[in-house]
Amino acid sequence: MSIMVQNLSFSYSTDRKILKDVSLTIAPGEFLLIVGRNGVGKSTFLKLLNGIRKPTSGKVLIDGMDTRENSVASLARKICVTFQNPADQIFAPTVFDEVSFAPRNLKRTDPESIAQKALQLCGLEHHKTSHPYDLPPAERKLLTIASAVASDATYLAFDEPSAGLSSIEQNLLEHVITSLLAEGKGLLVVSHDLPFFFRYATRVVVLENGSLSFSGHAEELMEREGILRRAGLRLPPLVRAKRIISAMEKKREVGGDDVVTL
Amino acid sequence: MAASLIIEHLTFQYSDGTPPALSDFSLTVPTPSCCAILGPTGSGKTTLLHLLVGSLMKHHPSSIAHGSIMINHVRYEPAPKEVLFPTVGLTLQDPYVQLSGIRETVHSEVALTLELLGTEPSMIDAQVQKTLRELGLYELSHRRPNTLSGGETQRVALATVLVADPLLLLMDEPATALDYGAQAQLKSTLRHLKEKTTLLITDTHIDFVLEVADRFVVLDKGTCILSCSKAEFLAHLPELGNLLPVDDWREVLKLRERRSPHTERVFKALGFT
Amino acid sequence: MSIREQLRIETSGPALPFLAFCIALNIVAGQVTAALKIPIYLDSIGTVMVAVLVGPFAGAMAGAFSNLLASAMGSPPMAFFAPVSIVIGLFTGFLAKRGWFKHWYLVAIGGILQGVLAAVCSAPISAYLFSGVMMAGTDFLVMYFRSVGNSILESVFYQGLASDPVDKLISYSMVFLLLRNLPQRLTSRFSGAANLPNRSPAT
Amino acid sequence: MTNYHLGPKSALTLLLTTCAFTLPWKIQLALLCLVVLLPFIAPPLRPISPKASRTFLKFIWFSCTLGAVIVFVNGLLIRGDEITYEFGPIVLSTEGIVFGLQTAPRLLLISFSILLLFISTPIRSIIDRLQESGLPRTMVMVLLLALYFVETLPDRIERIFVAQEARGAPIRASLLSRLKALVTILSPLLLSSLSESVERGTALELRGFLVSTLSVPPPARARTPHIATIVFLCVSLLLVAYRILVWLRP
Repeated sequence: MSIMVQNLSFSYSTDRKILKDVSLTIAPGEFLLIVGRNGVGKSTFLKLLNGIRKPTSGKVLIDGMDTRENSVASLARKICVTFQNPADQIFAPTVFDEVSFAPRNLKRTDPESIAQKALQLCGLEHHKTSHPYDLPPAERKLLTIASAVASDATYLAFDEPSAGLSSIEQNLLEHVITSLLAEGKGLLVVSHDLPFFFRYATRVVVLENGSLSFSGHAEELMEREGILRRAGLRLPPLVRAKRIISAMEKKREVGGDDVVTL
Repeated sequence: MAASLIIEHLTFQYSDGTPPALSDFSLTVPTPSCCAILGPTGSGKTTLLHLLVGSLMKHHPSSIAHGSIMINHVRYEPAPKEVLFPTVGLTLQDPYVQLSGIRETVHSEVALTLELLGTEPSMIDAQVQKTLRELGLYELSHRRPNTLSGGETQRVALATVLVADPLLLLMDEPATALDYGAQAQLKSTLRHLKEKTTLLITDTHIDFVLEVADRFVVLDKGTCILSCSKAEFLAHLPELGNLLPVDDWREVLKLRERRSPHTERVFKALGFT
Repeated sequence: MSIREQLRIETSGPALPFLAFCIALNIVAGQVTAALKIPIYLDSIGTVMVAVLVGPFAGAMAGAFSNLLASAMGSPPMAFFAPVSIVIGLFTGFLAKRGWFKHWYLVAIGGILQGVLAAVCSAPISAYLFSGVMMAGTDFLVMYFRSVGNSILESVFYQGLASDPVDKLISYSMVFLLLRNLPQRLTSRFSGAANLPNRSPAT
Repeated sequence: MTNYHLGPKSALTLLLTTCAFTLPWKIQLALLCLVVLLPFIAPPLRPISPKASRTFLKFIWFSCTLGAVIVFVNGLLIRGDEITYEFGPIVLSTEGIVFGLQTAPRLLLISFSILLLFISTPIRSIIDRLQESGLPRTMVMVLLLALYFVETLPDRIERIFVAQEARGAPIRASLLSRLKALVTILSPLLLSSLSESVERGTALELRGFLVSTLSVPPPARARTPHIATIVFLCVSLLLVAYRILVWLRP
């Protein structure tokens, strides 16, 4: 039971390959963080996972279901992908209708209570009957996360879920992530927000020129400055502070002057 | 130092019966300087900016407001009722809508502002070029606006307002849509800018404004809970955990308390001064 | 109030970008229905929307500009039907002002009336300029009416009567479905906000 | 600004339209053949982009079919005494064919005259010229913004399709489900556009846009008309005059 990506390659046209020979697996209960520069193919990768795009070569297996042989609708029961812009999906006249859209479509038993639980988890219960566009943008973002949770899929994939959230919603997102992981869901997150997500990620992969230039633990990634810079990532302030201090101490030991730049 | 913006006991409530979006808010911003307005979603940051620029009272004439705002020695009670551009400029949170979409090049997009203001056509070109140079956008002059990256769009959006030379520049969450590299570029632009203009920047995070602003205001549900200098703000940082994402910074401040021999220099490198 | 003044009011603030959006929607709506493989065109959905939410003159403007732009973008005959679109915009706008977009049954009747009106307006254009041939499925209907002995104008008109009310009924219903539940925050700055059904208060 | 010979070209469009209503169909047919060749031989009428030339070629193909259908349908449906062609149930009358031949070239000539203008001129320069000749600025802005949306909406629609399909929207199911899915596609499009319109309206206002100050069009630039413009206009006038004379003296 896992997502298996085997030697996946993809291109929209023959002249430029978006993804080249990518392989990885994600099991339920894991949190995979996918990072990389803009336009490197992270969103395309998500579309390949739920079968909206089909691999040029290689394959993607979701709990054994080949994305080339199964419809998007049947794959959606296993993996729910949520894209970056809430405006691309919000359509319903109430928050509750919006969240119960996925469980209804996916023919879940008792979609209402699933939607209710998702709203509770995301702290949107008091907005149940509001129009989604009466919510501030940050809460609308949270609403798309609730919609994904309500799909009750085994794997949930998000594109930049923390973008535009203030601390209140970030705390809620934190709570959502830990609850989902405890429930045994598999999470895939595409994001630039290393300072926020590195605490939860069980594994981080870096996409560079269509292939994985790094795969491992976040702590390891933070040691690889070249990769970080090329992926346009920023270190959490604490890590940066510690770095600066240790660099200064090292210079002091060798007796150099203590001008340090980072 | 002259103050170009003085807000006194400002209270604002929409007519739909929701609690006041701002209550008894006072603020004095010297010119030139940069003031950060921080707080979570719904704390009244955007309301404040739209009140200052005049669009809020214009479109919600039945709302309830008290207090006064003084901009460039003109007093408004309680707030301006017409858009004060070009005295006050405001950039919206989404830079993509700030650009009109009707112009083919960055240069003519920026020029549109002056055309709308009725500037003498012979003056427009030079003024646009000057603004683009100042913001380091000159190379983009002939690019199509909808081919720009997020960071470039944000800076062009800034240019479309700045070209009219506002006395007071308001920016609504300019860093939200940007990745780290673009934020760094915008930061350096704003550091130059605050030497000659009065800037008000809102944000929900502190990382971006920490390196730019001199004065910090924290709002919570329309109430000002902190209004102070950078040093004081840093001292109060640990208490703001439920309003701003400061966990990491709290740890950093703990490091500072250990008083290692180089902490001060470390903090300078991190953006504290 | 003069038409010019009315137009000035109707194109202020958010109405201007919305008008532009609706013109574009008229042109691209066909792509949506084609992608969904639904055999309807919805090529006046934007005109209807803007007429309801902004006003009759804005609706007329949206109609005229949509046809002219479509004509410029590779289907020249569209320009000749600009008058029909103008009538659609005006008529819908006036219906909406009289509260016809508040109840579904009035919307249904309005759609059918609109269809008849559109058939009346487009018949002469279609008959005299195109002799009834539009290169669409409806041509067979025109051919049928002509083969049973009607003149071109009559045949085109009967064909219009047979297909336009259905077409406009669908457009009207679709717009009603879309506009019915908009939050006040989004509509309050449009002059046609009062034309919409009152959103049931949150329970 | 690049000179796109807008004056002469619009005069040509007018001239060809006049021809379509004044000249006999045989001359119109000959003109039509010439008009189809024009973009290949006259530099000012060359398509401005590969897309424009594709549009043109596509329309040539379309108009051949359209012309043939008009002639055939009229031949079939107009009952006449003379029969040109008979094959089983298909009976084409001469009167019908002649009527078709009179209609088709007229329609095609007008269509091509419009198309010629649009494939050889960027639409933005046409709008610029409209502004110079007094179209209110708000209308110019509406037109330009509409063009921008025509360019950007397909992308947005594509993103909505992808997002809704990922949530299991029935976009490939039965006709009834697809009709329901239409609402789930159009609704996000409308909602986001409404909210964007409010934002864009505010943004324009914040940049000094006031409709009241803009209803006055900018002063028109004085231009000396191109010699071709004058020629085309004179010929059109002559044709109209000739037609009226013929009409007065039956």
